Amino acid sequence: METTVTKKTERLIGKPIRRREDPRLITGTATYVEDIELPGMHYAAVVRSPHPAADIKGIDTGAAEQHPGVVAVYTGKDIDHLGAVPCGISLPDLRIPHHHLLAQDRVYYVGHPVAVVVANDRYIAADAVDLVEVEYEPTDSVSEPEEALEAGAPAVHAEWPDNVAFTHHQEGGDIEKAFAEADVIVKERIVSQRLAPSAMEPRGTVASWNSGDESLTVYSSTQIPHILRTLMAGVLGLPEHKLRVIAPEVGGGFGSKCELYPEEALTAFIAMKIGKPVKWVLTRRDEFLATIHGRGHIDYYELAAKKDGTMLGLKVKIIQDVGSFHMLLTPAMPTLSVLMLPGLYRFKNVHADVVGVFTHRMATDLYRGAGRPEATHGIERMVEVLAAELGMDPVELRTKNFVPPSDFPYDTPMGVSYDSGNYAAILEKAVQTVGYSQLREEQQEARRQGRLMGIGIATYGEICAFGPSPALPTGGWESATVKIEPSGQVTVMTGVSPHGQGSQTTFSQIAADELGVDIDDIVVTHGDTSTVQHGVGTFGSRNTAVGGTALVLAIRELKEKIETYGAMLLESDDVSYAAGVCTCNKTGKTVTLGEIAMTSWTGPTYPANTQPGLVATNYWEPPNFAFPFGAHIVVSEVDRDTGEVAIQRYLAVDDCGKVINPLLVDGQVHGGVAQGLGQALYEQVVYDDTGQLVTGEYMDYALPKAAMVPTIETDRTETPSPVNPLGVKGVGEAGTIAASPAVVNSVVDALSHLGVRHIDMPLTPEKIWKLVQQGGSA
Amino acid sequence: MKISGSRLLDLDQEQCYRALQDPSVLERCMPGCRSLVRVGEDTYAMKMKMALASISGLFDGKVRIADRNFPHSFRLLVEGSGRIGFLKGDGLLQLTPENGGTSVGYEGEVRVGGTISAVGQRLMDTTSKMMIKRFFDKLAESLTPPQQ
Amino acid sequence: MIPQEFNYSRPGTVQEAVDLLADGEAKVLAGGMSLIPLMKLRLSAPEHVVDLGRIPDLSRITENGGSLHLGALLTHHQVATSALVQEKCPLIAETASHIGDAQVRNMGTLGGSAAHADPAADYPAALCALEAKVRLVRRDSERVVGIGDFFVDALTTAVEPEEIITELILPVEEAGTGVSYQKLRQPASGFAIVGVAARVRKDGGRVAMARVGVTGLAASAYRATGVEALLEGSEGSQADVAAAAAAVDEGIEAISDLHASSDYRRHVARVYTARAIQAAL
Amino acid sequence: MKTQINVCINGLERTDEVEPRLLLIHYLREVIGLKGPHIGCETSICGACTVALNGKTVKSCALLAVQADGQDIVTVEGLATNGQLHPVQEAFWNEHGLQCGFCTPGMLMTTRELIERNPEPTDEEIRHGLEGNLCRCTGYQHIVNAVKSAAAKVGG
Repeated sequence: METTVTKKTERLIGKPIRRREDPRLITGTATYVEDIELPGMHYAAVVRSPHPAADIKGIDTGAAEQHPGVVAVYTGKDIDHLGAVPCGISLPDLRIPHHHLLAQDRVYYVGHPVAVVVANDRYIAADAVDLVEVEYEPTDSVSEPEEALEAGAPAVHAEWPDNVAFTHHQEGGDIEKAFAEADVIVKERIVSQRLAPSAMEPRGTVASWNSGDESLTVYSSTQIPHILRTLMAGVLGLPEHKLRVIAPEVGGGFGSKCELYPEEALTAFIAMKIGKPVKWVLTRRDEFLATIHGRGHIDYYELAAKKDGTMLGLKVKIIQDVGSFHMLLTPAMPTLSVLMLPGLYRFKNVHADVVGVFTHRMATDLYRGAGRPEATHGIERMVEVLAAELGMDPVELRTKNFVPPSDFPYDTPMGVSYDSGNYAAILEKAVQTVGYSQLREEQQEARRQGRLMGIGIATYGEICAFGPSPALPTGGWESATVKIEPSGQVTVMTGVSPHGQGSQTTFSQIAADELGVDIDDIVVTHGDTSTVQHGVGTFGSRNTAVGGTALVLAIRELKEKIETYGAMLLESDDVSYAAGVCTCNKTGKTVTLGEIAMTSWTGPTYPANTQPGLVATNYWEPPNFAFPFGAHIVVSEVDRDTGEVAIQRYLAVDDCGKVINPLLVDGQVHGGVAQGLGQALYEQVVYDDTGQLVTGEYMDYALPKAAMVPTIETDRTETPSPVNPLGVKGVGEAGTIAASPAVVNSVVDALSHLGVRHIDMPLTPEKIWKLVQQGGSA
Repeated sequence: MKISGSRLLDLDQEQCYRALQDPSVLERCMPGCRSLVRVGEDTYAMKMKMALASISGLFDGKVRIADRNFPHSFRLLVEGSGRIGFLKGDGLLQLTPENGGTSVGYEGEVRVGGTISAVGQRLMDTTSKMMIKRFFDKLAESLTPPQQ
Repeated sequence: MIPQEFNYSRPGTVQEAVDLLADGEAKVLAGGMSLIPLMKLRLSAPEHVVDLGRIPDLSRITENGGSLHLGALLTHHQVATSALVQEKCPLIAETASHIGDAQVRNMGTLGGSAAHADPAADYPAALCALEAKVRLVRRDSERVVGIGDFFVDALTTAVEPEEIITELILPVEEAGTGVSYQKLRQPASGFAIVGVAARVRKDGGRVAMARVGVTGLAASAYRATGVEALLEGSEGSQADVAAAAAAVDEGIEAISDLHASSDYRRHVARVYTARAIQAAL
Repeated sequence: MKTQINVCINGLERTDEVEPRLLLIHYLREVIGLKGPHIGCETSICGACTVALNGKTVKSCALLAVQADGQDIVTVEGLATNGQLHPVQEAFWNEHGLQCGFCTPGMLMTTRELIERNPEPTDEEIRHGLEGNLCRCTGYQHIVNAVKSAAAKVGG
């Protein structure tokens, strides 16, 4: 019998192998949503509100409908029977306004979809958008959350005049006692500004209706194909098993594609209505207007400590700018922040109050880090403020307060349990690598010369590898199916839906090692609800930790079956499987995986009580989150004359548990750091005081370019997670979480001798220049 | 966006006051104004083509005069909307005699929305100032008889 | 994002081009780096586009009687990398290398940028410092406009709808002249928050000639004659430069936008003026 | 009113009738069927649509198809020859210079020109040379490494 499985001895886990995804991506042969062409394709384009708040007095679609090539124009009344854009979070006081796919009699933010035109050509659809006449009667709007909370502010939703979307309170320990015992209390208002996630591929959907069997196929640029199917079926009133969702190549998401957006459901609705395939892809301008924004926090911190630096208690009030409607997970963003408020420190007493506020803006929701960057930024800034207050070195202050290695698993006052870590060791490694004490000397010298040099440290702990299930409305497990084809080649189907993470490569490495087969004999597929078993998707740095574990467990189950077949073929009751070969432990006779697979599928006989075929599916439910951690150090210099910041060194030392592919881990860290640095220095979504979005294109929203990002040095420690058999934690969001406080701390440090204690992001040259001026420096 | 400034015109206060409320003068002097038709007490329907080199757009709108206080002050409200967005201006004009002429002080707010606001923010300040300048230039030119 | 429909003409000669423009209704397309994005956003909707992209006469570089004549259709890349331009008029070459990015420099043109007159564009600073002249041609006549009369206001130049820019005329730099273009970049667009172009020549220990052009600060680029006057005749010491640079915003109404307030722009203009002059000295 | 254009795309001659307003990116993607160049913005900032026009990189979403008449176009699909990856492609693969891949076709085209014009670029020159291409995934570090590696390979 011919076999395609070669004996494999080299282990791949831990090796920097180049990605299996790349050949299609570097040759232009990958297929993103926009690349899908179906016969008879039509194009949808959305008419959006230019007003943040207005009553719709009338919509005249006549001219658009009569435009040659236009097949239909739909407005709010055509879709009012369809379900609402879903919010998946429940909180006791959560107010959920009905979020129609198209505006009904009012618009609530600039960019609110008001009508959708459909034409047989995208150019004609664009023309027809201009022909839809909407009569608006603008009303007062409110775009700043703190203003929205003031008495007499315009009500975003008339039924809730206080503009409160939800409140949440959580506490642990005895905060009053902690503050009473404190020698020093430091306070700060810290803002995490709104950001645009800005995946390079804009969102898009292609929908195709088969009227014969009444089934719908939807291609969508999504991170959650299976969940999207459930949600969309609900909104459309379509039986779920008649709906197939495919996430083709997805060009980045960073959380922003973890939703059911109104336009996705509208595209599907239109395809069913007109009986033709429909494509809808956002323009970048629409992307800024109508894709969720991240962050949007105004936080009030109070930190109580002893004179010796022992941190006793932390009080935080979080004001979350919700926007005008909730999207899928909006209310969970600040509640996630709450879980990580203590950072890596041994706080016993923490007190958090959250208020979510409706504003006349696009919704906020998950963007890389989702709630944790805000919390980490807050605590890591507060530690610096305390260090300055006490005149202590920030490294010493942190080290003094870290949760010690002996305390793991460590139950925090916020009710989560940190799985494993050695926080002092990673900071020590970063401090050694960067040459911290020498840098402090250089800083003294720089100051003598009148230069503004700063050294910024940020440590972080991250809650990731989402589930477990009680933490998620979707279920927090993940799935994998492993199938050994008759030829012995391996097909892996994973329920995660990667979009740049390289999981086809890491999962191939895991499967190759677990099964002992050559990596070229493994194919990893994902993202198609009709071929892949139910899955949850990709977000919260969960792919490898949760999806990878499901894969390992499926393979382990399969290996038992392989041995059962091996035993039959070797006519032995004592066999073991390893490295692609089943061996009789008595005779040393062997049979290959290929031979076993062929027998399992084609017979002619099968072992007793054993089904044909080598296929196994596992749904793994994690018992806990995983908690990666790290220490980043930034050296920066501020131009005294202009306030420009130059990052001179960026060192990231991370611990994401066991590393499957160091090349990919570095890539995740680099990308994450660039996004955190983007928040620190450049990026901000700006609505003016009349509610207009004024950063509506890359001409005004500063996404970091290559020359704006420094060389990023990386290093690691490796503390396995006890939560999963792979020992992995997750690294997708780490860089983003660490970078913004590290950068801001370095700039504040550069200005600290001028009396500067805090600067809100982004650190524009003008803002810094003003501080330098006010510092009255010579 | 707040707008304020003043301009000296070579007319006495009363003439100036009348000119600034004369629809035919406004029609001639408002940048891009194609037509101004009276539709009610102190209210005019306006069609305008905003043109700034390559950038241009047609607007349909309204001009309204309010809070008259002859010959000292009045309020001018302008609004227009078109495919590239909308604009809304609300300004108080105050006239004071100065050096034999009249100083026209203006103070108000301009609101802009839609594409022009989302992608043209950095040009807004400059262009509104420019439009006001053009208006007064045109006004000065049309009110002053050409010198021989 | 898709432009509205329009008619398209692509003349092969200047004469054909100005014939097409004679009715004043058509819009000129050079490289398209400013115009096409505006058309896609539908902020610009010309009914007739006249593409100058294939008029060979407009991409010439010639030296003539102490002047360098640069065809309006020269791309930023050509201006930045031409050995002749680098030698004879290094300021314009240096400025060209700061515009946009590699792809924009490959397509964007000198004449197109000048005609668009974006208040934050880089070229205008250099053109002012160079006291450039602009040749404008229409059907039956042509004229040469000095740069001081060329930039009128934001996005507004002396070019009439029926005219095209055929060339920019720049001085061949005298030996011993130092030049520099310095800008504070707006991080998103790469445009200048403030950009300063300086040309300085010293003679016998004193500054014999100083020219300073500024972009980004005002509605249109301008020559900072106050700075020039203070600098000329001085020794060009650090203190002289600082004192001169402080005059850069005199009488100027500074722009304010999302990216920088007018106060900050004024301050940065002074800093960058000093830096550009120092670098040029 | 349609206009006839003749172009040579990745070595193949084409003649098509196009509307003057047809953008080059839509011509390449929808008329020719080359899906490699992508659309990431409309203000010629992101560079995902970068192709080479007569050997020079341009942003094909800020160009009309009629402007390309009579010219030679190379897209990412034309980089590899005879099944052999271009050294720039190979370098991006080896150095993990891409994640979601959406910006990659444009990055590759810009890199090819960058190292042609400057065979031994410094890190700083690379970062400045890539200013016309946005990437949201990689933080650019591995892209810089890839460009250096490609330069070394092409140069050496």
